[in-house]
Amino acid sequence: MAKKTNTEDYLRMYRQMVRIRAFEDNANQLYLSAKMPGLTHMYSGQEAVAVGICDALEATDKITSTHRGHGHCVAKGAEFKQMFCELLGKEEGYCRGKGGSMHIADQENGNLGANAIVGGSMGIATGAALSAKLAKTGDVAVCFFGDGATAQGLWYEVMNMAALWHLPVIYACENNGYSEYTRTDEIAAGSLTARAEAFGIEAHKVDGQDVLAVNELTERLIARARKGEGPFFLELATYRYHGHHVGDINREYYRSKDEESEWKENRDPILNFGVWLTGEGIVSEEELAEIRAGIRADAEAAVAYALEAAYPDVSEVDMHVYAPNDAA
Amino acid sequence: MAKKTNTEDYLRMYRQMVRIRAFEDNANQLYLSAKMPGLTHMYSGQEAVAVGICDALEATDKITSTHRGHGHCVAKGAEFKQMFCELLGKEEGYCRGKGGSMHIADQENGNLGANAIVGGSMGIATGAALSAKLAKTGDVAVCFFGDGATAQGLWYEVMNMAALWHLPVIYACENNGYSEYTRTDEIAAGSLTARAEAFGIEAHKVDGQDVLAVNELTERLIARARKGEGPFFLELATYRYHGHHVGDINREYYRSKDEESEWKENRDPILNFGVWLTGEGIVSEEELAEIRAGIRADAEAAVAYALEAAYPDVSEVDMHVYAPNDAA
Amino acid sequence: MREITLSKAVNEAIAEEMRRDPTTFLIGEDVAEAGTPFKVLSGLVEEFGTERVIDTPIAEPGFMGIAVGAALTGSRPIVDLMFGDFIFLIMDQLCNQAAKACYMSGGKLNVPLVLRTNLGATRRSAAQHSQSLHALVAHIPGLKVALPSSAYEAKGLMKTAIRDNNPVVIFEDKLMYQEKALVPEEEFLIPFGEANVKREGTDITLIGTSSMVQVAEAAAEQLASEGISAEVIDPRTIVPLDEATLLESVRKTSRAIVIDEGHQSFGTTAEIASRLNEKAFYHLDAPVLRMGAMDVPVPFSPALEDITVPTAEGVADNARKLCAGEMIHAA
Amino acid sequence: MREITLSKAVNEAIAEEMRRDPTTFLIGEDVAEAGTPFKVLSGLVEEFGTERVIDTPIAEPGFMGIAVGAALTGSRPIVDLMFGDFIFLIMDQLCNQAAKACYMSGGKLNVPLVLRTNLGATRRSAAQHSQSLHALVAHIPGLKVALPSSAYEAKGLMKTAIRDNNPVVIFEDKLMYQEKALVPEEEFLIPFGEANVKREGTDITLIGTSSMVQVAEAAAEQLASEGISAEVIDPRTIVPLDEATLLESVRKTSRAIVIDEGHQSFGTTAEIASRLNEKAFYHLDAPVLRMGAMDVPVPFSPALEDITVPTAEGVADNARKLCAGEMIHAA
Ligand SMILES: Cc1ncc(C[n+]2csc(CCOP(=O)(O)OP(=O)(O)O)c2C)c(N)n1
Ligand SMILES: Cc1ncc(C[n+]2csc(CCOP(=O)(O)OP(=O)(O)O)c2C)c(N)n1
Ligand SMILES: [Mg+2]
Ligand SMILES: [Mg+2]
Repeated sequence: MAKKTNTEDYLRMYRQMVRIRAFEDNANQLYLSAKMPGLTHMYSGQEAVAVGICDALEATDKITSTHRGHGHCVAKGAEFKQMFCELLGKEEGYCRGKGGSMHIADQENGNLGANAIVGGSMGIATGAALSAKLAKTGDVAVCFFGDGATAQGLWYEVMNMAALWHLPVIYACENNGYSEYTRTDEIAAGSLTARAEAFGIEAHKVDGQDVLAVNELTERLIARARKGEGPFFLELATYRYHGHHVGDINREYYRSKDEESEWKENRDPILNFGVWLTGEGIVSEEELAEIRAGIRADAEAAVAYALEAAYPDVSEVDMHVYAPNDAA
Repeated sequence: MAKKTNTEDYLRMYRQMVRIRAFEDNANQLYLSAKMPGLTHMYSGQEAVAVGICDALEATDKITSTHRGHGHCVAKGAEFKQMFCELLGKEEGYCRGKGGSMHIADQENGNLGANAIVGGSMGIATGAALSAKLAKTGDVAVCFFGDGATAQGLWYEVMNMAALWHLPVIYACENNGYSEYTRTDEIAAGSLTARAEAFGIEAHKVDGQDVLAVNELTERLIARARKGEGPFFLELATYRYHGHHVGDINREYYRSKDEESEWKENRDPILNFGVWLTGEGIVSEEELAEIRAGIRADAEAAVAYALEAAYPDVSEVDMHVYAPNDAA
Repeated sequence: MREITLSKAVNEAIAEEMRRDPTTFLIGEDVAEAGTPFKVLSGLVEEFGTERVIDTPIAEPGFMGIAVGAALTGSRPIVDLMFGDFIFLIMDQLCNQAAKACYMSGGKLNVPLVLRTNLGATRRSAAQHSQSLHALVAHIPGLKVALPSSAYEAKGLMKTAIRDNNPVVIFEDKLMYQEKALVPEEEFLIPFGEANVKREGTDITLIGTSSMVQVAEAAAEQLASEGISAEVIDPRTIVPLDEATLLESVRKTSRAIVIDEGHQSFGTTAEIASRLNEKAFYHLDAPVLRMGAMDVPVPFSPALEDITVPTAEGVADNARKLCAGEMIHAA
Repeated sequence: MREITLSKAVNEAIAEEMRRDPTTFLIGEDVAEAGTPFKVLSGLVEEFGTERVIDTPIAEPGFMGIAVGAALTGSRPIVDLMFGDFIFLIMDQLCNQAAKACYMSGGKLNVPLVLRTNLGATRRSAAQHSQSLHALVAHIPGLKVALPSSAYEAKGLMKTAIRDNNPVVIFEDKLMYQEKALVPEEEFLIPFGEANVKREGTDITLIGTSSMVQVAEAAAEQLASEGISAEVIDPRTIVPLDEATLLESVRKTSRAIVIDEGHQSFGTTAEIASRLNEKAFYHLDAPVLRMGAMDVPVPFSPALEDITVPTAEGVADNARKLCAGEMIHAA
């Protein structure tokens, strides 16, 4: 693994990965105990991607997220309480309960929102990069999407423009091997990196389970993107531990238990990073265990809070259809 | 230039190119004399593409065409009379006057229609190839489109599927250097052939002014496509002599007269093929002149016929919205 | 007759038609082994193979375009669009291409294609997975639009759709997939453009589409217990629309409510109400009332979502007022 | 006041607002040097440079998505969509993304974006370049829809649209680009949701949108010479819709015709007629009549195209019948 400069950097990334895992375990539990409305898509297993990338970003940098978006949201700086409130449709949620899991947005931290249209945010991220370029803010935008989303034509349209206009955007494809119940090689011809390269876009493949590798590469590319050397494409090899969504329990018809345990046991981003941190003598396993316990407790407290929190008043139903205009 | 086996093959291609040119000159004249409703897009200059490709096809093979579609239509076997009638909105037109220049279809000769949505037929051609594969007809489909159309996301979506499913479709990109009033390099990043190759599709560049080169390459690829070795991509370098449409007269702000005369004088597909044919001793210039004169006369007769032909009866206005269903 | 779910009814209809006509095929995301996320198509790939039950990448415009091309060349594709909300992605292929090919070619081409998708809120799926967008499609000449309201309807309408020589869009109600109804074992088809009078009545006509047919029936039941006799009609297809049956009813009852799960403004209720007002005006004792979904994106929160859609209580309440001669809108 | 073309009016409105607000920019195909095929934007790139007048590849979903992202992050894009028919290509970005971002985020995000495009047939452009698709957009909550009917309206509505904090779709009438009207030199804006009573009358209300305002006015002129006094109203925006002004007129005249160039079925006329029927029912002497474009794809042939769109003669004819108490539909 590549090196960060100090312990706090390492621990921040470790903490954020654990926070994502803790969030998802609680969300899954809410579903299993029938306390959550609707379905949701777990990010567990992919934590090193969101954390490795978002740790390289400033709060004013923008990201766009997906249906599998809790990880991006946490990594970009969101709080458990407002996130659980949103998942439960409560007024204190990030979107006052109107968005739910698939539409969490946290614009104060630069998260322009999850999206329930696969690929739907590819233009949005590219447009955020255009804004940054026009206003000369120096911000970059990262567009997260899955391997399945590479089939959407929108991606090619916006890559073309991003390349022509040298926009500061990074297309980050989390290749977790599946889109829903289908293996990636059944729905993607040729090579994903070659698709970006065909537009003159520099493309990289990286191990999405290695948070330091992801982070180090992203930092380099972000710095270059800020100087106008973008856009870039990243293909991150990763894996989702749960089913496509929380209700996808019997999945042996499309992937084996062996494959799942191979990833969970040997390629877990949190476990492996912990081993590395202790191996390097940066932190002890006791300290890590304490971090994990603290975060678990936080998450449980946030869940308890959210379960008790109030729903929005019914009068909110027709609010926010339109943003107000300033008085003339 | 590569060789065909006999004189009739050569002359057929020569004739078809001349027929296209004659058609367009007359269509342009109809516009200039205010006898044609609406606008139209001239194919002149690009004849070797349509003819080189369509001469390699059987009548049951399918093509999809574009807003600049008269050339494809003639090359695939259409008659002047019904084409001019269509351009003038007459009942005897290929579409009973309902389609006009931008929607001419001639399904008896396998022309599934021009399309006024740039890129709009990319799925249609691919679907025709799927039909052929499912019904095991051995037919292939050729999708004609311009360089500008490569910006449409739809192309990448259907290329992916065509590649995954080995469909007998050929994507033929007529790169005439411009989309409307914009140079191709301003709107296309990277490389067009690389875009197809990224999906694992074999791609070729060919001189679109050389009818024999186009024809020879197409014949090879068509044969392979029929065997399930498709899809293929062809980028054909060519040039449109007229403006984007007949009304685009003052175009020096986007391309120079010098550039235009360079192509017209030195790279004209008909002139050059004529020179080659006579140079090889296949035919005399007198014979060629006779062919040209005969075709010009045919075209003028067809125009005269179409000008006199009847408009559809107003009762046709709400016919053909739906195809009839067989009695139950 | 046996009771089967709507899901099973659709599955049977497609299987029967695929057996009958070898040019039919299914195409869409996760339609084969997975049988769709709603499991509606389970088992079909086992019978018909992956050549005729075709899994696609997540490329809705692409596979819709491919289906249009296949339909133009001798195939009869059945396109599976996982959520009705994704129809926005394929509008060009559906409305500029499929809908117009027959007309633009002067009748020489035609596009025998079925697009099956769904509608309906109250599933806690939020704004991009809950819309009922049939009115958009109904506005475009060249398309037919079917809205099955039960397993029985779903089977009969699907079979008719597959045999139709034109592009037909069928919106199934996602909340109904597991609901059972009596469906004959023998083959049957339900013709397009023939409304179904679900319940006869004399005081007011309740016209409900899709999910709202049950709402209308529940309201009618409630009203009956109060001495108000409501006629309930399901138009089944909104293009073609069986105006005659609707008009006949309204001329008899002199009052009507149109109930639909699409947004009210510029929606299905507007068209149906307009036709009734235009053509039964002099028989009406009160304005035709529209009850569509609220004109808001569908909210996620259960506390908000449920109030965006018409309910039986709301319908009964309005019916009561109309029958009592009360004015519902300040006029 | 001077007379300028609609084309010039749009150009001025955009130039003024771009001068006023440096976060505005234009994006679309051939908007820069070419100034669009209709030459509406000529000269703007010279003043604002290629950074703010951005030529795109032919990728409508792509640049629409980019505009949505830019609007979410501090810019105020004006998107140029060359033909209204291409709206089918961008429906997902417009209706699933732009329209819903504010609501889905509980008001935290908003999308200040203008989509300028056009409508209108009778230009011999055939089925894919002639549609009037504003009703589709009006059905989706979160979008506003403006339909300017003259150069004056186009300028005032465009300026208001650019300052609005929400996605606004403006449909210009392509046939009107070269038509002149009096437009003040001084700055002015036309507020949304305020209908314009173009002509006062007492016998019948003619509500026309966009291209159909002139048709309604011509009909009114004709009717006046026959002693029938028609009021002509231009709603200007159909979302928001100025119901109050329309209702007031209809309560006065007791008769109305709604005229619009979109397809009649499931279109704009249905919504307006429904609201009038619902809320002015007891004042009406006759059903509100709808006159939309025929429910057919737009045919190319001049012999057919012209009869698909309402004409002044057709409107006058129907108005005469309504005023004479004749029934227009067999009822
Ligand atoms: C446009 C669109 N098509 C289909 C879907 C249904 N759907 C939701 S997630 C998903 C799979 C996405 O796969 P991928 O992009 O690899 O992301 P992952 O779920 O693996 O994180 C599909 C097909 C959707 N939400 N949007
Ligand atoms: C979807 C769509 N966008 C824009 C247009 C307007 N338009 C018509 S032709 C054209 C340029 C097409 O360029 P290219 O594909 O290179 O074909 P060429 O005209 O050079 O033959 C454009 C932008 C259209 N018809 N359809
Ligand atoms: Mg995936
Ligand atoms: Mg070109």
